[in-house]
Amino acid sequence: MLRAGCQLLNQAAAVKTGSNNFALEFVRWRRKPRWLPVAKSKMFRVPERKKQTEEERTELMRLHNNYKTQLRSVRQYLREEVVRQQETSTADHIVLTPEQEEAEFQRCLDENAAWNAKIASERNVRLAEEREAKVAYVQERLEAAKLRSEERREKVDERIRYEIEQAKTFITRESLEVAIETALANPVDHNYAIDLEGNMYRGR
Amino acid sequence: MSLLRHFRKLSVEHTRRTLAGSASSNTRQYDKDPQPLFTDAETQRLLQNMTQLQLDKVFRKRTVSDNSTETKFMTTAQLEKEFLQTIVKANKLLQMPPVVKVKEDAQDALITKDAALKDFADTKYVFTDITFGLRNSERKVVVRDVDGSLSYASLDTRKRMNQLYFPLDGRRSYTPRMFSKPELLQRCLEEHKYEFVLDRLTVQYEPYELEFHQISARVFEHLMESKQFDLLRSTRHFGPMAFFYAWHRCIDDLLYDMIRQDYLHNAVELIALSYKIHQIPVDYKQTLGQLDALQPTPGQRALAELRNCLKKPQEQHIQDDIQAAIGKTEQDFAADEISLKFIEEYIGGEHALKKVQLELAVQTLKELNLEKLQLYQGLKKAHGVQASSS
Amino acid sequence: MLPLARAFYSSVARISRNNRVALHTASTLRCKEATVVDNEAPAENSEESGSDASPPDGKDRTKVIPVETSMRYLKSAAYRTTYGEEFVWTQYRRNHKGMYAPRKTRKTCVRQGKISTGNPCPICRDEYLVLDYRNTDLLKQFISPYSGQVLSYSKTGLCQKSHLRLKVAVEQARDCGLLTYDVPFREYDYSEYYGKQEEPIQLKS
Amino acid sequence: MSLSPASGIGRFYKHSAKIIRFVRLGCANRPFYHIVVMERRKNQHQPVIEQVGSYDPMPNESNERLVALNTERIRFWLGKGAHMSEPAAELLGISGLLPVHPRTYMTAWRNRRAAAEAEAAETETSKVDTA
Repeated sequence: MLRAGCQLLNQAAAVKTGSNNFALEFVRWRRKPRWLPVAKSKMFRVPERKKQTEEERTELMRLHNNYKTQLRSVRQYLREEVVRQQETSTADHIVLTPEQEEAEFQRCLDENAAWNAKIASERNVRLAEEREAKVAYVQERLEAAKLRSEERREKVDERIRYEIEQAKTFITRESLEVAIETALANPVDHNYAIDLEGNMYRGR
Repeated sequence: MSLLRHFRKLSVEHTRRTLAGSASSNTRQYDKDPQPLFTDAETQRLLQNMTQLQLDKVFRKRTVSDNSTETKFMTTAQLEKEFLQTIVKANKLLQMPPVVKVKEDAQDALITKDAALKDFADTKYVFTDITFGLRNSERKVVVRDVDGSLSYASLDTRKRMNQLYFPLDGRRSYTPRMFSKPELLQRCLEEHKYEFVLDRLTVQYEPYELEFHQISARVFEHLMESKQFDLLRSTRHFGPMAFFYAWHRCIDDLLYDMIRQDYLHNAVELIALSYKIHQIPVDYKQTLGQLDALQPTPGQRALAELRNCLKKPQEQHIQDDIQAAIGKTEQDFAADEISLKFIEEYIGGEHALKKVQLELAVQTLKELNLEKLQLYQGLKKAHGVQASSS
Repeated sequence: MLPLARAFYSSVARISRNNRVALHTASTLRCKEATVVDNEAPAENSEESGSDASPPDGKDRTKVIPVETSMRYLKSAAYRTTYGEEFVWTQYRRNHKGMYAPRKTRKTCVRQGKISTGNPCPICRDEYLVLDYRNTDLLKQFISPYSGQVLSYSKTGLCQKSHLRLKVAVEQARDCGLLTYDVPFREYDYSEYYGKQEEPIQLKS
Repeated sequence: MSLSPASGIGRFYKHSAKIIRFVRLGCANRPFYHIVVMERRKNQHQPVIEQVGSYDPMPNESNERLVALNTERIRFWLGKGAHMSEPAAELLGISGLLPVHPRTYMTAWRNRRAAAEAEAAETETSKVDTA
């Protein structure tokens, strides 16, 4: 009977899910899916109700009432216990008294101050060194610049002296007439040739 | 099924009864609580000194699944530190099993009794508290019986539950046949497997159990007959053994062995222990004080031995050589004299039982000592070592 | 493998410690050709005992050998001539194809009361080696001196069945106290037994 | 099937309903239960929040049923407002940690009544036999 039902179910399942997985499942757990109707043999079966006598029912009622009341109070107690535990527990953190906390803070402050002092002294030394180094550098640069400018001035002076020396033979407006006269008086003929021995051959 | 169970229970009870019957008839038991005397600091010191500390024996190679060793390079300072740690470790390994009296099941075990719960189930329920971090002794185990009574579990059940939920390494959930069958135990004893039996006993039983007392008493008594005390020397069981002998006034065999092996200091300590336990008005503290001043404790001796291997051969003084050859120093000779006097006093007293034997042993030892002393002095003179230098 | 051992043992257990058969058994044990031994067996038997009508089958393992005999055998001269000072498994080599032996040894050497293989394992090849918890001399040969555990079958070459029996026997022997082992160290917490906290005992070191 | 560790790997919402209940482990014809805390809506084979005990319903060789309870954690979770399934509540009631559950009383009196009836039937039949 069950097997027949099973086949039926298989078909139904195949239609419904379109896969074979579902069918495999109730090879062991053969159970009726909810969407299938009640089996024919069980159609008119009326489930028997367990009879419960009146006194048993009242007794149970009384017991349950008792139980619930007791459990409620126990729960209340446990809830308070948990809260208490959470407040007083030091399981996951460190608890300190105010004095200890103050002392801890003071210790931290002291330590911080000590660190600061140490670092400050170190820094002062370092800054002084740096300043000195900078001064020395600047000094050096200044010296170098001075030297350089002096050198330049000397060069310029020399040039000027040379130029002045040169300027003596220049033709000025006053000596123009004389120069023309001398030029006219001494014409220069550049129209000549020189052979390998240095003999000059004047033309014209 | 239930029939089988019944049979099994019967057989268990039967073996227990036979063991108890056979053992209790001829073994000595502690008549009152030995704990205050055992935990006393002086007693502990005496017992530890008697146990001695032989590093080779304590750290012998064990056949356990992991017995790997580690090799390291170390500076001398590190090595020194390691030496000290070694001594501490050895002392830990020599921790004596506690001596306590037999514990009975508590009389007021019943917590509540609810008559309305009668027949709520066909078997009883055993509840074990497995809260993390509890010790085995403070863990609560309660039993709800079929008649509805809630009570604390018996010691037997407690042990079973502790072993089930928090197993102790090496302990069996059943009684090993070695302990349940007297003939097997007898065979072990005859093969002189004392240390094995006692080791297994400590693991299998709690010190307050009746079986622990019976079996250990049996081992100690057998040891008294076979006189193989050297097997237990420098193990954790030597202290309880000496304590057992001192308690039951049968130290003579051990004493004889100690004199034979030339452990006079230990012999004095043993006598002192028995005086202390039985409150015999003999002043032993003075002698002990003198001896302690003259001779090092076992820990110091072991440490010296460790350090000795660092010494280079040329560093060895000629006096050390002489001492090594004879095995005794001048202080040892002085200490021997004091202790021999004390021991002879004991032998002369009414507490010694095997006087003739002991006297003979003392006499031979004296002669031997005299010879050694003469040899020592002769050697010293020959090498030109001055007497005052030591 | 040992057709003569039994024929010989029926007599040697009683009297003769160093007769010719014992030596012969020892030599044949090492040679692997069981067939040769089979051929020789009846001849030897007829020579030695003469009274035995049918030659015993060397591969037969249906006869139960008592442990006491085995224990006596392990102490006998015949055992010493056979194995010398070595363990019973040291001379044994497994036969296998290729370079590497299969990871597991064979399941069993004895099928239907007969040795079913040409190279039975060290226990199965000598029927006077009986695995039993009382036979401590034999069991000790299979225990590692370093770790205290039962040696693996890859080392000893025991068949799986013998190995299982070996392990059971060792466990039983330990339970009975016939074999000693290093018991795990148990550290005591004194306060657990003495209630209050004792001051730690000072050790001068 | 791999077991989840006792500390549990189950994920849960802070305010979801938790329940102390059994999880059936063991195999066919050999029940064994873990007592666990898990979200109420979840299936018993899903990861649990925490295991707080175990229960072996089959009597052992000395005819007792063994229960292990981590009382500290049970108290914690009850204080946190966890519910209890009925069998778990019964068990905790029997252990003396909580008040005894009414159902336990009910089984007790039903068992007693059944025993009395069986005995009565026994005497009846014996009477008939002797007569």
